[in-house]
Amino acid sequence: MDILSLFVVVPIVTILALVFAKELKQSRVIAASGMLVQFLMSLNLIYAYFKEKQFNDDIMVFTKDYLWFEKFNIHYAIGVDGISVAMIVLASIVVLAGIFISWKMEDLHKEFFIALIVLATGVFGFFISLDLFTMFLFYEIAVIPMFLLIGIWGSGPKEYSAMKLTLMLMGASAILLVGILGIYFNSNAGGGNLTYNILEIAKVNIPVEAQNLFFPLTFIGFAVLGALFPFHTWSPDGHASAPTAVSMLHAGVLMKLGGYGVFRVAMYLLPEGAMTWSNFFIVLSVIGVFYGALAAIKQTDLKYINAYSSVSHLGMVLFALLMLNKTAWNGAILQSLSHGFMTALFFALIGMIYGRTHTRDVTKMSGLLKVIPFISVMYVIAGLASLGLPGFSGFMAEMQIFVGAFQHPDMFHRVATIITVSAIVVTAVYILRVVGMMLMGPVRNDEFKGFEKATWYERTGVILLLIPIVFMGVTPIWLSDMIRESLAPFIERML
Amino acid sequence: MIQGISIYEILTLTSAIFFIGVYGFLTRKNLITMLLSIELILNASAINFVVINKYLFPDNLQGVFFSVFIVAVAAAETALAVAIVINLYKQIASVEVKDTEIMKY
Amino acid sequence: MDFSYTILIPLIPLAVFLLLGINYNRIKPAVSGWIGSLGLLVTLVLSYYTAYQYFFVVGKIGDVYQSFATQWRWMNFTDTLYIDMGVLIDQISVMMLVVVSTISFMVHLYSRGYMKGDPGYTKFFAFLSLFTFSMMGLVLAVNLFQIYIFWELVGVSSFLLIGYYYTKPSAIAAAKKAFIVTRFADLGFLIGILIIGYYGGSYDFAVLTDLEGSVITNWASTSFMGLSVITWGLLLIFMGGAGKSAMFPLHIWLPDAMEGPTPVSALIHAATMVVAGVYLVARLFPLYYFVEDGYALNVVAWVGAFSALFAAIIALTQNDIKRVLAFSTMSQIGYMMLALGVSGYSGHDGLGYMSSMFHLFTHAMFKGLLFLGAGSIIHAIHSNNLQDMGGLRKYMPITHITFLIAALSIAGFPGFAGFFSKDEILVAAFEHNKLIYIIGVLVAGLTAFYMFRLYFGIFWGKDTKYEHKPHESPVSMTFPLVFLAFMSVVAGYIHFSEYVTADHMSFEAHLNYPLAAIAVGVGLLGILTAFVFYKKPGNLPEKVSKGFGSLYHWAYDKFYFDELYLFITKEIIFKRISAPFAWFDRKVVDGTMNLIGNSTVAGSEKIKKIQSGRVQDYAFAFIAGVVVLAMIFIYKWII
Amino acid sequence: MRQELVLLAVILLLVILEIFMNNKKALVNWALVIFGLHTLTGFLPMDEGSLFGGMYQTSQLVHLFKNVLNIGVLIILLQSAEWIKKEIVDQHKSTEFFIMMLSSLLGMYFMISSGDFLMFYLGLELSALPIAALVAFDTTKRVSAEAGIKFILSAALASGTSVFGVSLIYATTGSIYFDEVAQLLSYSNLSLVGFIFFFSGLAFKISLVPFHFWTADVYEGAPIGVTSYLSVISKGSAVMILMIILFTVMKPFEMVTTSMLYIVSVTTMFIGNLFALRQQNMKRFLAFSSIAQAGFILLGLLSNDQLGVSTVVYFVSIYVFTNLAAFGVIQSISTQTGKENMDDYDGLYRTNPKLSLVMMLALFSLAGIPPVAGFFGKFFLFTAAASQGFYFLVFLAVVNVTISLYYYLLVVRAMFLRKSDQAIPYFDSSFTMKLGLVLAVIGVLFIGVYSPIYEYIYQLSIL
Repeated sequence: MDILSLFVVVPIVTILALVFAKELKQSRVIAASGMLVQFLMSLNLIYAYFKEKQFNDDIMVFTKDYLWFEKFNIHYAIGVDGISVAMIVLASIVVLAGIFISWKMEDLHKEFFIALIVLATGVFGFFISLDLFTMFLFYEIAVIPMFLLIGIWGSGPKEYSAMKLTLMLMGASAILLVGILGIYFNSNAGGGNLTYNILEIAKVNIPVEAQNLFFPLTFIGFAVLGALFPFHTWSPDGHASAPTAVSMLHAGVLMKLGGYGVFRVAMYLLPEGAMTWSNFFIVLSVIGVFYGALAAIKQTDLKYINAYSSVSHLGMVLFALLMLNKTAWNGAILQSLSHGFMTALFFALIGMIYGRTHTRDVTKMSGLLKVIPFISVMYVIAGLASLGLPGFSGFMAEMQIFVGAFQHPDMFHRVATIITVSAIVVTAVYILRVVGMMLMGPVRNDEFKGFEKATWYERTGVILLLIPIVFMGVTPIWLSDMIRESLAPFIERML
Repeated sequence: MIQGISIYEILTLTSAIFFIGVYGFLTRKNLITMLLSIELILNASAINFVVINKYLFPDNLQGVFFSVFIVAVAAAETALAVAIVINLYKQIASVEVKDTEIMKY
Repeated sequence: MDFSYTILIPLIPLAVFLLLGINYNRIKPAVSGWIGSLGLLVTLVLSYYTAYQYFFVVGKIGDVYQSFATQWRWMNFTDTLYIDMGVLIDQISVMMLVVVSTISFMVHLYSRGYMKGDPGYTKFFAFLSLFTFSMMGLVLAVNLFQIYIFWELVGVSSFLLIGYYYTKPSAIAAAKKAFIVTRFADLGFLIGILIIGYYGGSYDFAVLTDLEGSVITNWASTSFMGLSVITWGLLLIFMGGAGKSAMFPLHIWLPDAMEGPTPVSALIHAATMVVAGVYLVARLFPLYYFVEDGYALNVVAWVGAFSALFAAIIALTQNDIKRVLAFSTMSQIGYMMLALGVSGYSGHDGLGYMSSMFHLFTHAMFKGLLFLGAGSIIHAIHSNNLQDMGGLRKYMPITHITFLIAALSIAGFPGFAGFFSKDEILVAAFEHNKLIYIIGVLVAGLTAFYMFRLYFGIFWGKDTKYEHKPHESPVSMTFPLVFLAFMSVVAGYIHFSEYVTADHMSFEAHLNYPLAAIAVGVGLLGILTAFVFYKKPGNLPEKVSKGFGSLYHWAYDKFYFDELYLFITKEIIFKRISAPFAWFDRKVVDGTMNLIGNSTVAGSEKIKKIQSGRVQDYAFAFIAGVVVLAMIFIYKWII
Repeated sequence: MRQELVLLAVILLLVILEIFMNNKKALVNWALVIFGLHTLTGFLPMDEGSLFGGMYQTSQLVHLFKNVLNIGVLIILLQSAEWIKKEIVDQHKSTEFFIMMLSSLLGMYFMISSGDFLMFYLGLELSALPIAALVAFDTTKRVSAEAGIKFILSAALASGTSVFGVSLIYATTGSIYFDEVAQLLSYSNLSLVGFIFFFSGLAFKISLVPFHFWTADVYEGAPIGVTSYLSVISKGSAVMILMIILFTVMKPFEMVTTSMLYIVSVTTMFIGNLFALRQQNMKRFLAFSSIAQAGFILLGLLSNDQLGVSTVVYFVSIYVFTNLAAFGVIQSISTQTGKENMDDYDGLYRTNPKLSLVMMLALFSLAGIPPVAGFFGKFFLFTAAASQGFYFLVFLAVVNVTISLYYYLLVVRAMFLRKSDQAIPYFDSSFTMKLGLVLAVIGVLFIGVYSPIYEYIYQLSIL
């Protein structure tokens, strides 16, 4: 069993073990231990990756390839580069934290953890696969459990949100399917035989008209999951109704599949298409950035605020990807990672606050700093991180994006860039608004006084998420350089 | 092979029979008469087979055999249909089409 | 000579911050106070040592002051653009080291008395250390991005400290305001950095300010709307500086920032952070001076001059002593900007630059002193409204004397530090731009007036009856007062032109007696008027203010700038922009998505009739299907 | 021919047992055992060939397909056994159920391995008539009789039309043997009309729009066992023979068939889905869903090469298991409680978790969600269509997949998301029912991911 397949196998084993769990104690311990193993494996993966890189300069390392469907030349092909390694680490940390956060899941606990881990399986499989078919398969596996997770354990208009989210995402993936088939049937342009293998396809030049036809399909198919502007509306409702851990996983990991897929599939395999369409999609993503931020100002529901800020931040990711240069791409990946950690942290804290105050309406709360200091301080830190304060991960990611975007001297890109940059002020506004209204101020209602302090599992989850944020923010060079060198193949294919 | 009558007349006739059958099937109120219309349709094709066989391809008998089987099958079909109609009649004491519209939409 | 040990100067406060911050509920207050002060003491010693080394031992090679940079790679953007972290030792940075460490240390000592018994004592010292760390990092920055990073950090520590009394709504509002306004300014700063970085090809000060460097030599190669793009960049960067230094029109956050504890106001909003803008311009001075023949520098000059006057006028009318001091701070910083603006580059032309730095230095001393004095007064009578004060000289002599010294110093009374620095500024202004010079003189007079209005109002004037008798503050608070009083006298006798100059070469600066006389005269005039008005309680001030009429009220309401901003944020941003956006998203965008779904369901409702349940209709559809298909293909409707 | 003979023997054996055995309940089990044996014998290898001067011809593919049909029927019988014992045995016609269903299966055999139109016609009728009887089998229910009459009338009309078309084709070619027709057939309006008339007969059995109207009513009225038989076995075999005829006999009409299948599949998918959206009765719901699925199947038929054939056969075999899993759950619930409506399923998971899981797997497979088999089936069908460049059709298809996902999720919602105080209480179904469900689920889970199955089908898919 190779080092990568374990990332899929361990969750499956955990699920099988969970089937036999009787009550909450067992199931949560099983889930936590399984994901802990996953987490350790991911740490080991970084180490192994750096070691491998020293003597092996392939695009992808740890590649394995098993023939699956001979007729369609479908393989179970896996491999990682710096980007996927980083994503895998993100995923493993967030999942583990999510399990800790949902330590007290009462209703149908076993099923909850199973669904959660099925989602995780899909995510890990997606990040390690090199074969479009397998990738797509894992993608759908990752999306579909959301329906149950939101629908059963959610709150508010959960059925509506669950249905909407699932339909929009699966509809997107259906469109994506057309794009993938289009890529597949043009993958023999070089004279070879049809293949789904990304590295193989990257060697051939797909005819330009085909690229122009299939790029938007593929791009939208993925970008809907990345909250591309007109198709982002599933995310506020979905986040608002989802239980804490699910929001964390969803915003923290699942939405990253979008950006990753756009980068790895749409832009890597269809470069000319990307060139043709970039300006159009840049406009959409810039709208998304600014509009998400502005819409967030007025919200009163914490989760809505965060969902809109996610729209804004991930809009920045798409924007950076479309800037088509190394620095901006680097920034996009870093932004995905940092947003993953930050938004997961946010949702975790929101969940804790909600668990105590039983409301998510910021206007109904105040003075939480006095009653639950740990959670509130963490919230302030998360807020500062998310408005791009130096020393936290958000800053360096955004700087990469801005500097990269500034490499385009023409007017269109300049304007787009400046609009995007100005979004950081709006971000500051809505973050500070929440901090001011909810955390500071006098404690208005007395039942707040009796809140229990953060429990050990809550602290563990939060710290787990905080460490990478600070680490990335203080010493960015390791990560950014690891990603930079993985960008080389993209560069030489695009430009 | 009938003197003075070309295949066209007969084919026209059979087509006429066929569509008369269809018309009857679409318009009759009574299940039994609808069955009769079905018979017309089947017979039209039966005649078709025989005539085509005789006029165009006299050297082998495929068409004739086919028509024989059609007749046989038609008989079985009708018998079964009538049985079902009777069963229906036992329950709702009617053989009108309009009484068989519980399941819709 | 290797100055890399100076990296400790920021790192020690950081360590203190982490130590106090992480276990702020485990350390008991007294201890934490000591930890903080000791950490600062070490920093102080290091800074002074560095200053000694630099100015008197190794700094000068030939007669040119060198600059020593030690840097480590922090992040790569492109192959040519990257961020370094490091320490840059040159004239102004060392000077700033001295200022920051001195004031910060004094404030630490002072706070141990001032904040005694406060629930968040430890937190307070943690924040102070955080600020010191950020400020030191800013001062020592080697490139634009590092300065921006620490720029943001001082911003956030100022946010935390203003919002220190986080249960007070006014404090929260002030903190938010300060952060967001400066953040907005920093947006300009950031864009400026991006522009300079893209066209200048580097963020490194050494590269950018190199007189033969690409930026200074061929700034004219690019142009946008009639100006060089570099000039735009510099203007945007100055926008950032103006935001931090509370220049008009981005000044509105500074008065409200006085909601924070008084030591904080002394440290951050008087002595150190607010002069960061001046420091930034000084840091990039060659760019400002050479690019497009100092176009951007002119803007700096006028903004500075106007802010100085504007703030001075408002200061006349305020009653909250801390706000008076805040506006006077703004006005004095305007002075420094003005001085930079009118400065030349080499030799005696660089007088403005030198004097600006000089004034920065002295101002830090006496303004810090003023604030600490105000703090000790507030500490004594628990009010910061001028109306509640009067005749305090009997109760708190030390505060009285030190305050008087500071007031004389800021009023430019001969022999006090402020006199020398201000005189240099006026000389520089006189030599370059008469109009600005006149404004400067006018401001000098106004300053003298409102400072002594304050002084007399507090220590003389009516004998207020206090419910409990005010008493002199403890020694932990009075010692810093005394020390700073001492400094604000002797600081003036430093020959700054020896040490801090635009072209890194010393020159001789002399008092210009006629100009000095004019300035002193105006100052004395101001003092006398204040004496007449406020020495004895009387209704003379009311009469005069009546005389000014609406102008007085405008000034009293700070020319309605807060209201303007409030209108823009609350009315425009929230109601007119954000709310519509939110509505648009829920109703239109989301509505469309829902519409697609609902219309599908509705469609299925529409067509259900065709499944009528009558077998004959089915048969009809069947036959019709056959016929239609036959038609289609016979008449080749498809193919 | 072996399978036909064995099946015939089985039927006769059942007749004899019916005469000599008094314990009918035991007889039901015996029948199951015997048919199980027949299913097993089906897997014995058999070589291709033709009989009766080409009237009957068989290939490995057809043989394989017959096995699939066998398994399907076995599952159906297993699932219906409980219902038979409960209700039919007392009406003293339990064996008739088996005999008729098996003879209909025999008809299917003959139909899919027919070598000329006569054999095809006989097979068609032999498979249709017993089903008509079965549809009306539940003589105590009015809906059953109504469904029966609707089915027999529509079926008669369809076969009449189709045989009329055959007569026209015979007129143009002078032969009814597939291979001769394939050579002699030429494109003319007469043969075109004949072809379309003929096509309508099969379209009726596959229930393509607009020949589908009978489906919903009959599915709803018939006993569930018969419904599942109609939805998988009869539809599957009809698809098989349609494919054979289109790809072998109707070569000259390739252009016509292509565009015709294009139109019909689009209309079928949309109509089926739109009607399925608002169904409450589970049987009716699955009826429309199966119409939509038929629309998807046509995508595979669009590429008339080995790829197309293999994907269609593959999808149909998956579809058999998937639908039978769904119908099995419905049947067990309806047999136990008589409830057939969607909102009766509220909160089913909390009372009967296993059943709900089976149902969910089946629905996900129908909706084409990995990792269950349906995903692979659909993906390959779309691949087949895309291989001919029908990207827009694939796009419409995926739109329909999304719509269909909606109503499949409605059921999942009812079972998992909803909480209901009058939820169906926990019950324990009979062994046979469990066996049937387990078989179906195994198919659903493994046909997809276990790739050799597809590879095997692909090797055989030569017509």
